[in-house]
Amino acid sequence: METLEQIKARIEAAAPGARVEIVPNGSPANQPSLLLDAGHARAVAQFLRDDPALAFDYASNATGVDWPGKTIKEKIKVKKMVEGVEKEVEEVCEKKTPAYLEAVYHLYSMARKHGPLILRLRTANRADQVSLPSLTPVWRSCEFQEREIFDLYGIHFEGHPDLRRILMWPEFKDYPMRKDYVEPDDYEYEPTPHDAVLTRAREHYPGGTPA
Amino acid sequence: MSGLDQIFVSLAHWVAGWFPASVQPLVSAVLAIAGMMAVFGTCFALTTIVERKVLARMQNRLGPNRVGPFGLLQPLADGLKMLTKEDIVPFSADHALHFLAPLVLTVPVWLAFAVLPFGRKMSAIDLDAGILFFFAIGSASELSVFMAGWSSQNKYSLVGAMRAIAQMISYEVPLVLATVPVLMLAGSLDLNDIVAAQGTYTFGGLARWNAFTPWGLAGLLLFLIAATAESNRSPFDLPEGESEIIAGFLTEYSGFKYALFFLGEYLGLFAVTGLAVTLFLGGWHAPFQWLEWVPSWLWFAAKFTSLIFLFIWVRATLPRLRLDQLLNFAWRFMVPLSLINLLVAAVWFWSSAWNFPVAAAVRWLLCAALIALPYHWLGRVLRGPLPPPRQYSYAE
Amino acid sequence: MNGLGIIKGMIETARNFAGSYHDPQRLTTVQYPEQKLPPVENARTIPFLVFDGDEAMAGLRCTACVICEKECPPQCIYIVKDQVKKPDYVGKMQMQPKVFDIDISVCMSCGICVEVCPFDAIKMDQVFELSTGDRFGKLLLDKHQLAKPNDYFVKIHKTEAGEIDVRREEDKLKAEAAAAAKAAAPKPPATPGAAK
Amino acid sequence: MSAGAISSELAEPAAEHQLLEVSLGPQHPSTHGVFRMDVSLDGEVVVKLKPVFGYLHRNHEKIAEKCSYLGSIPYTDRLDYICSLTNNWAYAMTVEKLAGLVAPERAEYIRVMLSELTRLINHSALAGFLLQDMGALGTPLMYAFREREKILDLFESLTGARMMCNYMRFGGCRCDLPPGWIEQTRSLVANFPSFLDEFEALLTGNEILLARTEGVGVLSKELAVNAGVTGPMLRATGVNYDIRKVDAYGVYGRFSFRVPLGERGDVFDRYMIRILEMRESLKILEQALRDIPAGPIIDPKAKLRNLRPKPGEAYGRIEGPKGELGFYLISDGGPNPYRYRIRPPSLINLTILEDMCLGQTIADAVVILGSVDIVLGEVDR
Repeated sequence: METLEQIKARIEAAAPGARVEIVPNGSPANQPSLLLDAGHARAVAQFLRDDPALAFDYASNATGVDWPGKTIKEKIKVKKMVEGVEKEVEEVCEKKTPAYLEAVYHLYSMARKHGPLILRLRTANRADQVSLPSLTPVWRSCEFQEREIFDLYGIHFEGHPDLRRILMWPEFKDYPMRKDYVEPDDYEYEPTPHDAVLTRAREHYPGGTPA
Repeated sequence: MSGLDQIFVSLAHWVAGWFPASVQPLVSAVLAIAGMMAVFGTCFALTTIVERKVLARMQNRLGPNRVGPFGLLQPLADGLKMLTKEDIVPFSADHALHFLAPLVLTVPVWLAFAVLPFGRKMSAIDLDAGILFFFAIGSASELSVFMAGWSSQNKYSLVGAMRAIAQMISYEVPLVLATVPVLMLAGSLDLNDIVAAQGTYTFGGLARWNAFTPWGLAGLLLFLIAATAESNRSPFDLPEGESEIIAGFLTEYSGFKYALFFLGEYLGLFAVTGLAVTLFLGGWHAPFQWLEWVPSWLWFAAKFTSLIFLFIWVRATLPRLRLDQLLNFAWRFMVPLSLINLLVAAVWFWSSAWNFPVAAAVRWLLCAALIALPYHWLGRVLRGPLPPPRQYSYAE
Repeated sequence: MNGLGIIKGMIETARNFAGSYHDPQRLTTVQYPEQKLPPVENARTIPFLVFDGDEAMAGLRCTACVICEKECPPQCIYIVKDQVKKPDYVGKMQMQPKVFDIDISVCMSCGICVEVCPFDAIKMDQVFELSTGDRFGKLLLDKHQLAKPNDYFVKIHKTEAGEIDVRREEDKLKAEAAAAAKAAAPKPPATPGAAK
Repeated sequence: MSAGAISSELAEPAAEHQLLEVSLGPQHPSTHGVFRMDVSLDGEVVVKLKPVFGYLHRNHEKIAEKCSYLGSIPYTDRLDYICSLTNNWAYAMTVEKLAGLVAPERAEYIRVMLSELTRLINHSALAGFLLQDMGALGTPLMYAFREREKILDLFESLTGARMMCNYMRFGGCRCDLPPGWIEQTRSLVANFPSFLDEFEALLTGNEILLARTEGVGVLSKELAVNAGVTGPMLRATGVNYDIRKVDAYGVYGRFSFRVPLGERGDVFDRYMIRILEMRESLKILEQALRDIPAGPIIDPKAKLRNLRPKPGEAYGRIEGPKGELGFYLISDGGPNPYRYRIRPPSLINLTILEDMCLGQTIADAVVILGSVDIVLGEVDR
């Protein structure tokens, strides 16, 4: 399998205007991934599958990941006029990392039998613009997995043949796998409440748990 | 010899003797009915436990052995359980039909036992058209199955009932056609005459049962296959195919109605097995001449239990057929084969003059070939063109 | 459809039918309440607390370090520390649990508490008849119900218990030797600047 | 009398309102767990089939995000609860990739042996369940379970539990083989082929079985690859893709074994491929038992308790009995994984259930579902 850079170059050649970035991977598993822009994702996927040299005909895994923005406190040197004297002052300023939802695809080639090529698609933000192009028309194996990402994360996949909830019941409103999901307080009587459960038990049964 | 053999007949006469002459026929009829219901009632109870134990032994487990010694009181326990179980009737069900279905199944099946000869001079009614009576009664079970399926207002029951109707009707034809050669050669519809026709012994002392003739053997196999289909047993238990349509027409039945359905099904099996013994295995005759001293009803019981064991054995082994395969098997294989069996019986009757040893062997082989070739050819036609044999390649 | 395959299958079931009467390989049923399978040494059902000596609460090895409570995946262990300290087998003063509950209706017998316990205080039992009449309460075992003597632990897990006992003996001997050496050696003269 | 002929005969186009809407499951004897299929029947022939999941969904992935790396291992037993050891191995391997740990030789051999024993359990149990769906009342299933019991006893004597083994750790295994375990395994492997011969004698030649499975649920090569079908189902269509050969993970590279490939990809091929794969697994077991080295069974550097791998991600996959079982872990340096994703082979193999069942009768749909080999613990997570 060619290195990621060669693949990146060939993708940009094949799909003009597609912005492709290489996202490094810190763990010793050295599996860096390719970040695609949502617009050309379907065209790039089509190319990856149909190109005889690459032949990624098998999308093994489609995963949703939730990246809520983090506020990072950074110390940066800044020149500031302090009592008329030009001085270097360290200043703490908060920088918010961009918040987005992400769909990660692991592609393999059954014909060439070569290793994982990881694609990442990111939504604009976590609130309203949460739509991505669906890759099910290219690889049928993403059908149920994209439905699960929609069900648990809320990424809306356009072009998906049958986008509805797969694991939760249809009337369920929220997206349970997001980091800011609040479990409903569906506390039922537990026979042996103790520790954290004990506190919730007291809220629900101030008069002491029924025997 | 006739003391032990006629023990039940003399017992009945002795008890009937207590009553005035005018009412004696009624009393002997009641005695016959009571005897049959007692014998076949306990036989039903025993068969449920024996079936579970034999099935278990074939699957390397023990089978029920907790209730009573060796589990013999298990049928009692099942009966009590069925009695105490709540009898749930779906709200949208057609209550009258739902209630009547088990009765329509079990009542006619008891009647079928009236004509079967259990021993020498031991058949309840000596009808000269015994077989006709038997098959007329036997076809009532289809009605009850469809009543049960339709009245339960349940999709699975409906599918099960439709399957049951298709299966039972299409297997009634080979069942009857398989008995026609026996009637032809015995020359009468009366079961006692048929048993008597098989009473004589060949030079070697071997009884002249129909099953020892080629057409008789083929007839017996056809009869047994059709009988399994008639009584909804294993390879043909589509009407209550558990793994597909839950319990078919039995889905909405619980409590004693469910037990009644089981009773009806088993009694149907006993009746058809009794008929198979009478037609092909020489009724209550002994297999060898020097074994004539054994009481006749004991021979009937022995053949009867061996056939029941065969049914259980088949149930333990074979998976279920699909509905269209079932019907194709009946119409494209069983019916033509039973018609050819008629031809073979005719050839057997025409060549009955060849009775010195060599000619008898030639006669036997001729008829056997006459039935084996169509069997093989029809089998090939039924399966359609043989798919190329499957070979599995191995990748390193 | 020539029926030979079916006949071959029938012969197979017949062989099993006959075999199940004489071939021990074929009939493997163990009739449970009367016959019981011999317990396997590594088997594990629910945890129990080990105590040395004969008096349960005094000999408890547990020092209420709550590592098992943190590591337990279904969070079914509940510990309240008791400020009263007591010496452990090497004489070091250790805390002890005032309350040590395990909710065996939640425990999934995974054995992680045994792995992470640094004091060999909690081990996996082999009792599996745990059903109780009362659904509530009886399934929360407190430390009195959980505590079992060390020789019970030796009985069910022979090899593991053996190694642990050997190790504890060595530690005890080392500790006594160290204590004896410290007591025997004259108190060193107050070296100047000792309180560095 | 192939299946094609059936559909043309029976399936005259029925008006929409005449279709019989039946929901097979979640309470159904042959859906292998709480799984529902909304089937609309025209007589006996399936016209529309929509699988419905979620009855066993407990959001295993959210629990794992709150649990430490060590704490998730017992939960992986509950994924595909028939093959708990292969689940453990897939998770442990992915964490090793994430944290850069290496398991010692002996541990790798033990892992290969246990996963091949698990494959034997899964394939024999599946053949039994498949025949149960076809109506053979429990006889093949009981023979398969008789053999499975022997293997479960081996697991109990090694890991402590029959099904919920919780045995593998990142960097090796939890405890070493008890004395006499290898001899027991060797005798089991020696007389396992006699069970397979008995099984094949009972079933493979059986005309009714051939009639019920030949030409039923045919799956084409291209559709299988595109739909991400993996495992015996894929190899039954003839695609040569076995992750033990492709990735050669663990020490599989040292064993010589072959990968059986089917031809037509119908239910009979899937049944037959699993039987042949069992014979290959026995070969691997013999070789592993012959040259298992002595030595430590866990990497001393592996910290059990608060393992904090460097921020990054890793995707590890193994050839589970049901297909490619993958784990995708993202770590942000904390003790709990930031994202913990499982690639469930059972769920993805169900993508083409409807394509296989259209035009077949309801009895076939049940048999096709049986041949797909799903376990709802893994489908619903």
